[in-house]
Amino acid sequence: MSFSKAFSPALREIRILCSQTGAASAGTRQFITSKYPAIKQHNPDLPVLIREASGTPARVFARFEMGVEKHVELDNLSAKDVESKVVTLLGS
Amino acid sequence: MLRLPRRLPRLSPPSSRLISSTAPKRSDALFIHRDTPYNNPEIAFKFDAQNLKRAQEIISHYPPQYKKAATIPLLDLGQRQNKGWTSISVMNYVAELLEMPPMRVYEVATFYTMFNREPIGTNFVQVCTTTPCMLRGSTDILNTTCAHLGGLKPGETTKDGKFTVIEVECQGACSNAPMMAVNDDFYEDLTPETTKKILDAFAKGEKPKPGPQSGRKTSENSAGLTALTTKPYGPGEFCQPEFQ
Amino acid sequence: MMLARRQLVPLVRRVAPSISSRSIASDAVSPAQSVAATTPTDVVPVAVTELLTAEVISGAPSELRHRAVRVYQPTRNTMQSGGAKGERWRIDFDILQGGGRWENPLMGYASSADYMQGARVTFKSQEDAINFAKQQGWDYYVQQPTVKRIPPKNYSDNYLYRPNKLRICKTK
Amino acid sequence: MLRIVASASRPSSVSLLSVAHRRNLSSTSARQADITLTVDGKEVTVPQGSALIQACEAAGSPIPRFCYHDRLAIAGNCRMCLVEVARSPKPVASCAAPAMPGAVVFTNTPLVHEAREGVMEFLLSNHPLDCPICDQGGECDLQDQSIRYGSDRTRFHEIAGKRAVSNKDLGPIVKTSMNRCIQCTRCVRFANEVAGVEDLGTTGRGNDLQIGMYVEKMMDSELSGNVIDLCPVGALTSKPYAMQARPWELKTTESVDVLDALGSNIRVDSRGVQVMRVQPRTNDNVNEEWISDKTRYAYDGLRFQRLTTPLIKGPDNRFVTASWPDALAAIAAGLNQTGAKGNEIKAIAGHLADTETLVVLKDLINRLGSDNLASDLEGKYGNAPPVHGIDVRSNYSFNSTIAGVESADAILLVGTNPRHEAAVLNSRIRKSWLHTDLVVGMVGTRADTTYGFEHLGEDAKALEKFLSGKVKGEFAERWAQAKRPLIMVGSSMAEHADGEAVFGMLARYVAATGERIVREDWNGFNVLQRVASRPALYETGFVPSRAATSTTPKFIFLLNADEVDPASIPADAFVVYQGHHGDRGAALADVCLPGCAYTEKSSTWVNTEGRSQLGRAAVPPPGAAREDWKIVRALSEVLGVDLPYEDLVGVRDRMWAISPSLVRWDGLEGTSLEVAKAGLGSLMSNFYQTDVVSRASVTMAQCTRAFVTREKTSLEGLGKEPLQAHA
Repeated sequence: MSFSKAFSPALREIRILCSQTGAASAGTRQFITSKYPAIKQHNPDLPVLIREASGTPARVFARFEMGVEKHVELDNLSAKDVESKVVTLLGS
Repeated sequence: MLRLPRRLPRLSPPSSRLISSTAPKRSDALFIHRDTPYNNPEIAFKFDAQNLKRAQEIISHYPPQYKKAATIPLLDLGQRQNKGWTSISVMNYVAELLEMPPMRVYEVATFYTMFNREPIGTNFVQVCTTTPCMLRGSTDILNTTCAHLGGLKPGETTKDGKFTVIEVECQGACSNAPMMAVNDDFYEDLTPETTKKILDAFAKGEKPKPGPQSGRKTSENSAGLTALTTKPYGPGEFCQPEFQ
Repeated sequence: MMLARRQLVPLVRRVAPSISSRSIASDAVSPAQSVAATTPTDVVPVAVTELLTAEVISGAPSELRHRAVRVYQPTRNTMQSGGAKGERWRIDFDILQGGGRWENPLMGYASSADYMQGARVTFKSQEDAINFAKQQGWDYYVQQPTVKRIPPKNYSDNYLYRPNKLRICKTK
Repeated sequence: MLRIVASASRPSSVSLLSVAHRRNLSSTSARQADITLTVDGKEVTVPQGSALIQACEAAGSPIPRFCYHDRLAIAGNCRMCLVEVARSPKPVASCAAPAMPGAVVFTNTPLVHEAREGVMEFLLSNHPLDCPICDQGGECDLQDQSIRYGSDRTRFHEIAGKRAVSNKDLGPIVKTSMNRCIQCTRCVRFANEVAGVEDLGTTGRGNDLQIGMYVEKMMDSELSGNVIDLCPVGALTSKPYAMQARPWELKTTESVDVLDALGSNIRVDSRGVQVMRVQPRTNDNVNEEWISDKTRYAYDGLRFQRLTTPLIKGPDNRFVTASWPDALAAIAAGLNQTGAKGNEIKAIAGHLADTETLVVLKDLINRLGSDNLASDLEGKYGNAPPVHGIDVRSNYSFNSTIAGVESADAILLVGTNPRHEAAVLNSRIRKSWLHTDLVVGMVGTRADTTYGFEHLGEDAKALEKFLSGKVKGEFAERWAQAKRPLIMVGSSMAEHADGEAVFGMLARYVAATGERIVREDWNGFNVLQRVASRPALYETGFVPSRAATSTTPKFIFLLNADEVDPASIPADAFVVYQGHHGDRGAALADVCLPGCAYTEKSSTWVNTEGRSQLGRAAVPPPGAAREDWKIVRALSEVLGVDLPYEDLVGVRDRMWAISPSLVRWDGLEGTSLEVAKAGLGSLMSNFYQTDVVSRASVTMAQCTRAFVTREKTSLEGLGKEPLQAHA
């Protein structure tokens, strides 16, 4: 799965939490810079909340219908691993 | 390290309370502005052409951003144009001219006592009652002045609007005490008689000769000269004949 | 989700600059804390000393343990200039929702069912205050003092020459 | 260093947050060197250019003072701060004397005492013996210092009595008792420097010196209440608080203000169940030492028109009091009856909704299958996602930080009037404008700010013209050269037809200027929020989805939403109102649930910078009112929705999972550069298709115009906080 098409309508919100500078979040930040514009382009109405706080472990949350929320830990992952993890999460 | 002396030994407390009997000194005017028919911001004031030119000249003495330094000269100019007193309109106009908040001008105008914030008579009689003048009889002069102008009290204006009398502090003419200033001129070495004469002259619209009224020149010794009484040497008087 | 939350909780509390870990000193070691100890973070955990909690022997009601206290440095009263007592730390209780206070409808007297509403304990330092709260077995949170930044001031600043148009007309 | 500086104890995060700390925020020019002197035998080092009084403070020797104030210019007219300096023949006024290297200062010698006693004797000679009837009693500098330096009887026995000065009318907030004035001129300096009211001054001289306006005038400032705090005696006291309480009866609670989005730090003073007054709390990162009059005086609104018990609208359209279980059951029944499904269930969050409740309510609504999380933005804008988006915090926050405003060298105001939207922030701009070469430009309705600005036009066209560099003038020139340019967009732009165009234009401009406006150490793109709950709304993602925008709601939950347009609520919808005042929102409701006002709950508030701060309950809520998040949590039980938290700690854990910065109270989490740029990118890409000029209307200016008219009513009360953009 790639980010070049719209996600399932069941997906209501993505929340990416990471640190602004922490090394553990480097991959996540790289993921944001590279993939966020694409995600936004194909899902203009999907909220992709990027919430940074220093030292916070990188995670991504996905909220589906009826408030069901799932998340994966992204700490210390490379941008590529982050991508695959996110894909798994969003596809689940 | 330098230390000033310690606490002075206390005097024993007076057995009875001292009640000071000095009259409280009331300011001669309020320090807030109350609108009146003759003094309110609606009354327009503007420098006439001549004063405006002078004002520009005064302002040009100061750096452009420090125009506010011209507040006092401009207020004075305005006071002169406004019949000797500084109305709220004069202050507002000066503030506008100098681009400063009006309150900053009010502060100056209320601080200096020579800005009259109430109208005055045509002749502004300021009798000095500071110590040297007082020792030389200024009390008489003040009483004479007030009585002669129809029983005024200091600070009041005659009914015909010709005279305002106030008591002032030292004007710096102590060597010719007692003195009074009428408008911009000093009348010195006064006696009750000369005072009346001066006031009468002003009442008739004349302007008596300013300066000592006793006949002496400036502040030279009134009892006659005690030094330098001989004729001064002319140029070359005691020189060799060929130089005479 | 529940598990994740439990794992994450201690982290935020250790890392967050202004919130301290909820200390439940009288409980057995809470699961949250044990996880915190094993989770790698760049924050060195505070060495835990064994405290004999006073409440065990003081007879204080156990309800007190469920009420949070705030540890903070009261700011200077802006009505006054004096800075005395400004360095002290204080512990007081959050008010009780509901029955904490009422007014006598006839006389207007204020009454309270909350015996801790007037309690204020003052300490010389933050550590003392925290230690006290721990000893008492109270939940506490610390509010850090704000940093003051008062620039150097000088009387002569009033008379500095300004080359451009004045923006203020100074006065006394 | 000054002691106060050294007491910095919060570990700052290493990102943009620390930038604010690194910057030199002093308003005077930087003076690097430190000097060392001896105060009372103790060596102390202070920055060069400090006043002697600052050095004494740093050495821990308190100096009594009346006229000197840390945040005002030095006047040196009370002479209370006299100290002895070696090799000086006379005592020295420590506020007016510079700290000199190697000086040896004594603050506690007989000479100093005698000098201060002399000063105090003169101050008291004309000061009335009003203490028993004076509101300042108990927190009066003169009272306190006369304990130490005052004589117990006077040596002045003037028959005519003490000086009498007429009281001045400074407006509805400041009560004057001018006999008590000691002419410290703090109020004059505050008005002149901070508030920008140049009408207050001193008239007369010597014994007749008095404070006033000279002409009859009121002090027209939104910060005027601060002179009450500044006055060291009881000459200026609070009119609403007059004769209400004594300071020693009051319980002080340190909390946060919610009447604008600055999150000013306040201290709520309460007695019994009543809030008696609100005082500022010093916090140099937010409000320094000032609060606006609205913050200070809105508290009396907390006593009136309160909802104290749950209400259910009966068949005759009248509210009937109900118990909590009945009210919650009525809501569940209402929800069933309307048959609302999915996005037909709508929540609208108002101005005073706290973060905890927003989080709980969002979870509840989401779990009911809806994404219809609206807010009471002006008109239709609350029902759609905001134009600036909520993905990246820097798109809706005040990124330069409030303290950082002081380091900006050019400010462009777009559709905002900070004087009314954030009065305390406005005083910062004025401070910077006075002390530096700051230039300000404004696009929007011309307004009376307290500093000079260049008006660039009223509409989006004017903005476009400026951004494209077609405007000539001093501001444009200085803007082009500015090292720290700052753009401040009013939040009302998000509630305006031109909003999209304006945000898009600005984002493109910021991107086009490369490193100039948004870079590692400076983010000059700011949105100034003016409503306390909005930053938290956006932070928690409390916005409707695009699909929800077009849905007609059947069940509406109003959370503190009083500004909502009644016409936007369908007649057949079941409406629940939760809030603390029986205002417009409650009138629309079928069921009212009484919540807590901001002085009655310990909750988190996020200010316009994104700084989350913890408010604290000072008094219990009236009647059966309950904490808001608990109400929503209880409702979720009745509706059969399982929420994964039961106590406040649990809610805060959930907040942490939503955005960790929400529970990092008092700290500030910035946005990293790359994310901020991604945010700007999203702003742009949304609007590439937008034809700026055709979208541009002349009405943008109305945003600020409305604020000017609103100003008059801003003190009317808490419940009706009318912060509407345009009519």
